[in-house]
Amino acid sequence: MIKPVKNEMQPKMAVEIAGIKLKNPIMPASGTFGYGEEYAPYLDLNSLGAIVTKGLSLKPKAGNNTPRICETVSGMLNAIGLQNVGVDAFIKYKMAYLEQYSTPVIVNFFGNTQDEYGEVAARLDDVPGVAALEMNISCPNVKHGGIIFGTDPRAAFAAVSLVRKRTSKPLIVKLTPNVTDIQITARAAEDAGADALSLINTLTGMAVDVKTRKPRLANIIGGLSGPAIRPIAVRLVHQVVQAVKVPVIGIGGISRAMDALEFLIVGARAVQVGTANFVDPNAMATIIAGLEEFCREEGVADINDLIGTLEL
Amino acid sequence: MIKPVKNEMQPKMAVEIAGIKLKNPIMPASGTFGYGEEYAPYLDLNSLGAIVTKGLSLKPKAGNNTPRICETVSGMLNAIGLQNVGVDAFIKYKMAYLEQYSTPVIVNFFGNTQDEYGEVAARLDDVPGVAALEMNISCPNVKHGGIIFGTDPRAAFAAVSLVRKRTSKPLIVKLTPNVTDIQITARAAEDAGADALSLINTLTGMAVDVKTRKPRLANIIGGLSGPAIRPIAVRLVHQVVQAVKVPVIGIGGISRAMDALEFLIVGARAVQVGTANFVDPNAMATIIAGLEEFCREEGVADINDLIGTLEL
Amino acid sequence: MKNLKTIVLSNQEISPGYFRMKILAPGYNNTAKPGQFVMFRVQRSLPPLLRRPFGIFRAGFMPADCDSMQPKEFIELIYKVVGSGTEIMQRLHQGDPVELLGPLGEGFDLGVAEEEKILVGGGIGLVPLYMLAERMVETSRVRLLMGGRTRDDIIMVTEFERLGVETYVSTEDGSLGEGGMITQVLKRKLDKFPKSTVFACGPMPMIDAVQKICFERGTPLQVSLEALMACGVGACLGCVVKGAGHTEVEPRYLCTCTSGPVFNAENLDWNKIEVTVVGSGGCK
Amino acid sequence: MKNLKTIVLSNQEISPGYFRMKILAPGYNNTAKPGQFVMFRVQRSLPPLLRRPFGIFRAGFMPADCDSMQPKEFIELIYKVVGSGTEIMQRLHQGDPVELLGPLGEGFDLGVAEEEKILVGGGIGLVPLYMLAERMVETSRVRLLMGGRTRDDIIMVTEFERLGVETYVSTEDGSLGEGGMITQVLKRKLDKFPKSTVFACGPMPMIDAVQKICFERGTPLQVSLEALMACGVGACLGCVVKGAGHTEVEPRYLCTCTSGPVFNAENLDWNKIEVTVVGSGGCK
Ligand SMILES: Cc1cc2nc3c(=O)[nH]c(=O)nc-3n(C[C@H](O)[C@H](O)[C@H](O)COP(=O)(O)OP(=O)(O)OC[C@H]3O[C@@H](n4cnc5c(N)ncnc54)[C@H](O)[C@@H]3O)c2cc1C
Ligand SMILES: Cc1cc2nc3c(=O)[nH]c(=O)nc-3n(C[C@H](O)[C@H](O)[C@H](O)COP(=O)(O)OP(=O)(O)OC[C@H]3O[C@@H](n4cnc5c(N)ncnc54)[C@H](O)[C@@H]3O)c2cc1C
Ligand SMILES: Cc1cc2nc3c(=O)[nH]c(=O)nc-3n(C[C@H](O)[C@H](O)[C@H](O)COP(=O)(O)O)c2cc1C
Ligand SMILES: Cc1cc2nc3c(=O)[nH]c(=O)nc-3n(C[C@H](O)[C@H](O)[C@H](O)COP(=O)(O)O)c2cc1C
Ligand code: FES
Ligand code: FES
Repeated sequence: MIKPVKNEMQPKMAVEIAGIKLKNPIMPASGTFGYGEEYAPYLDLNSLGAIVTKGLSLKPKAGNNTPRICETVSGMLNAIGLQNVGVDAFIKYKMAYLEQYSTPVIVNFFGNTQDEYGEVAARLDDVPGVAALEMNISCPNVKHGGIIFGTDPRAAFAAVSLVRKRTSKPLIVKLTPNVTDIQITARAAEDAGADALSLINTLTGMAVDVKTRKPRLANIIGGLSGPAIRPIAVRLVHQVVQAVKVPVIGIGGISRAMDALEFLIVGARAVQVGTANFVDPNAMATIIAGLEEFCREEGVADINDLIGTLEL
Repeated sequence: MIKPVKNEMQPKMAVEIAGIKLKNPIMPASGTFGYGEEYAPYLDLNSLGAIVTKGLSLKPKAGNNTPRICETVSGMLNAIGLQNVGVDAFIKYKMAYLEQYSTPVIVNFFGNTQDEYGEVAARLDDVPGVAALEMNISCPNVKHGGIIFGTDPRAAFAAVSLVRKRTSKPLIVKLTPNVTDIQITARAAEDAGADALSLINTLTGMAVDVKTRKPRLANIIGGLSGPAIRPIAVRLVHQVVQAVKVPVIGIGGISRAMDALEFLIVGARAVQVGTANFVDPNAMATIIAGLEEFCREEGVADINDLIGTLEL
Repeated sequence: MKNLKTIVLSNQEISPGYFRMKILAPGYNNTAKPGQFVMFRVQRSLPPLLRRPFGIFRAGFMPADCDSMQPKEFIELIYKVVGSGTEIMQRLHQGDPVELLGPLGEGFDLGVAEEEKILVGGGIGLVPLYMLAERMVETSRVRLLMGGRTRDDIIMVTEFERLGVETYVSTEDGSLGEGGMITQVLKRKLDKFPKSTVFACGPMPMIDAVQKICFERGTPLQVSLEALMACGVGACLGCVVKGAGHTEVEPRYLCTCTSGPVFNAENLDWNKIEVTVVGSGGCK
Repeated sequence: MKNLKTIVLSNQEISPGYFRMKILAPGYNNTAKPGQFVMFRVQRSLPPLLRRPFGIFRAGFMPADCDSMQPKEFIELIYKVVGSGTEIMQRLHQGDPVELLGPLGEGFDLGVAEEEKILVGGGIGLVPLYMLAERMVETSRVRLLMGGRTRDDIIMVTEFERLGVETYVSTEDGSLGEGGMITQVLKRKLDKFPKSTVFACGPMPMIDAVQKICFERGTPLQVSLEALMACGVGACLGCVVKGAGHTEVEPRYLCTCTSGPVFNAENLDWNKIEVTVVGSGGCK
């Protein structure tokens, strides 16, 4: 099924985000690639643009009761509940493993209070090998009645500002799609000092077992990901690219090179692949190859020449 | 594939919404069933719980340029632009046709200003055969910089209050999912006098043709509908049911009886079927039959006994 | 007009990338008109979500066999594999279940008997012209101008010739018939037979060029258009084209699925006609 | 451990609703251990989105034939049609492309040779026990207690007997073997052979009951669990069960896909064990 190569040129695939150089614009989405190790038997981690790890908190976190996942039409719901080993164990065990690879490591993290966010960022600040931090603001703010940091632009601004003070690493803020106007949170994060934005996190959803009349997830509500959400993600990335100056990383339902291209064309500088890793552990390698092929076929010498070329 | 009928009982399927009696909880979603007539060759309109017509405005509306539709993974984007014949032509030609059926007719409508909303409602007020009005608040408020009525709870409250004064018909307010907290808009609509709420309207989305680098819709952004959005719709209906006292009509990605049941179980009193009509013009008849079969198999004597039975 | 749950009778490649599918279709032989189409449901499960529109190539009877008392009605489609739906279609076998909604839309007006008819088509645009020719050859002289980029786009020549249609082939790359555009052939024929009526179906640039030629000469023209369709029955308003006299203030949108797909050229707004079917592959 | 793009060799119904599928699987014969599983990709296109986990029933060689120089390795799955994925699986034919990720997870510990072994299973729970029995009969006396609701759930009896396993059948409705629960048979056997080790795989209520019996008597027990899985490799954390000593403050979640699916019963928290696989049909 390989189409004829129009010319033999090797397109340039490297992109730069917030000062980090990536071999290519493809990286895993947090929480869908473990700590990297899990997929090493299936995929050359050195072939990726970056590795993005499971979200970390200050202390180890248990996560939710089961069932935690559920398939939906062309998507899946998850309510893992951010189970993770905690930042200290990550630094000690998981980073040690990842250091053997040349690929930049982006560490996703979260907190239940501003201070927790700040503390995690601070602990990661002097860890060699951590190329950048990705701050997940889709967490309930326990100090303020559980409202999600990412849905309240003021809370987002305050939390990002604090984290900004506590880290010298490039800071990527990951936005939630569950808002009326994402341009507002995007600007709040940018104003607070984010070096880049990534989006989207999952859309909140729910499914019911009609026989037992129980929710399919123990947590009742979960996050929807996968191909089903792609059109929503492309729209949100398009809107954020127009609202901010910092680079944007596109996420949501990417499973083929064509999907990644939609995000790059609307202006994402790089993309993350999530649920597709579960479906095909080799998905990212196939996408990278597909992007190269597309560039060759279309005569694009440098993938950067494609970014933001949407014709309106 | 018909499963064995456990008993011969004929379950009661009638439900009541805002004083309107429906034979069963199944009706089409506005904009996916034309003015009823279009599907009459394929489906007995008298078998439906209600007929919901394409959204009407004060004057006829041209709608958007083409392309207006686009298939996505398990969904579709549309940017029809609310093309319609206008309220007067509707009353004169379309209602005349619909009067031959015994099924209640629910008329969906919208405006670009509060006054336009009020005026359309007033013109429909004394039209016999109109069982209820469904007010679509997912429209840009031209007086206030294009902000969508439905995303601003104050604008929603004001518009619904005005319409409430101008009609004595039961008033259903149709909510948009593109908000941070749907419970706020839901309560605003209830407080302003809505007799029932229906949700969800489409989620805003976008798709790009990677070869031409153009958006797939002339309008750039469109509304996502179909099976892909169901988990999001179920979650929103669940949240709204908990926030208000008025009955709720569930909408979003319903194509099988099982799908309708998810909405009924979380507490919707009735449901609307949209995109599925395009896929199978007989979808609603199949869903009605499937609901009856489910009730028989599960020993549910009255469909009302299922509504809101979610076990948490 | 109804939704028919039926089965595939056969499905074969007839030219690289072009397939011919025969489907059991009770009721179609007497009702389907040239230019009408069906909304075809590829399979019961997703993907694809939406049905796909296809012109009816031919409707007919199969002779009664031993098993069944009555002759069986069928229709045939001819389709080109371009995207997700047609990719699945090419893998369908005899006996596979499919669904047909139709026959739908307004077909061709056969025009006055005895008068000269010129059909212009290319690629899958030839599909609806076949049934039209089948009906017209009974009373009129029919000429068919077939055009395409390359020889693979020229399909069904033998079938048309067997009907007694005079066929003229041209390809842009000269790989079959005359080299160049179909429009130069059309001009020549119209010079010779100025009283002809023209019937066109094909890619939008071709139809646009044919319209210009016919308009200049006052030649009556019927065109069959393609548009993205969700419902096929006038309910979604996805498939509209601008009608003659369309303005922003007084919009005159016509549904391709119910007012078309065949239109009298004079009923359309040719200044604003849009190629709504974007690039290759549509949306996925 | 790798992702294998391969093909179906055969696929047949062996009991109402139960199918046996043979898949070409180079590399599996030497590596797959009893109790391990594969993540099976039903088809390249959607649906379903996620892969489905299936225990490995058997791994083996097909003798070399004329066409191929080398003998071909294969694995076999046995699956019950319960939902969207298995519905598609039952329609797969010889030659159809599929993908296998595996062999995955921790399998059974074969235990001390010569000692008595009791296997307890029902329905598709019998699948991983077959390969286990195959290995154990070489050195130990193996008894298999098969239980189920009705006779259709008792599959592969002949296959097990052919291995030299003593099989005891019970069904709740008495339609095959002894009437009643498998647990009453287990008690009797443990009374008679108190030094046995037990290996169980089946529906959660059965496993739960077996655990209680073994725990009371101090009988060593290995169980194979099912859980909803997205990745199968420890990355999504969807498939966890609570480990022994789990508390809210010091959570000890174990991934069924990497620490299991086979666990030593003593490593699990039996007070809080949840039946995560809800009702019939899972999520769609
Ligand atoms: C009235 C009518 C008659 C047609 N007759 C024929 C015929 O006889 N033979 C034939 O091969 N094709 C015909 N077409 C075009 C045919 O519908 C498309 O080629 C087909 O839908 C492509 O589906 P796909 O899933 O393979 O492509 P995809 O690109 O994956 O389809 C995605 C979406 O775009 C739509 N789409 C893509 N291309 C077209 C197109 N050219 N026209 C309309 N919609 C499109 C699809 O219906 C679908 O909704 C006709 C179209 C119309 C409107
Ligand atoms: C380690 C392991 C080994 C298994 N071995 C076998 C086997 O040998 N034979 C066999 O028939 N079945 C086995 N199962 C169960 C099998 O995975 C499910 O029956 C199958 O996934 C159902 O898919 P479906 O699409 O038909 O059902 P659906 O209900 O449509 O599936 C929807 C979702 O629920 C999941 N799901 C549904 N039922 C189960 C279940 N019982 N366990 C885990 N996930 C489930 C599916 O994987 C999918 O993600 C095993 C499960 C696990 C975890
Ligand atoms: C099982 C699972 C776990 C996830 N965990 C995290 C997480 O820890 N932190 C985070 O920021 N996002 C998390 N996400 C969200 C993904 O990173 C991503 O934003 C989302 O899945 C959308 O991308 P996709 O459609 O490609 O999966 C998780 C998603 C899934 C499916
Ligand atoms: C083509 C199309 C046109 C629509 N037009 C309207 C409309 O005029 N008024 C309205 O309130 N909703 C309109 N909708 C939204 C539907 O009524 C419904 O809320 C949405 O499609 C979700 O349901 P579904 O997933 O079952 O399609 C339209 C949807 C589609 C697909
Ligand atoms: S296709 Fe829906 S109106 Fe024409
Ligand atoms: S299935 Fe993903 S961690 Fe076990």
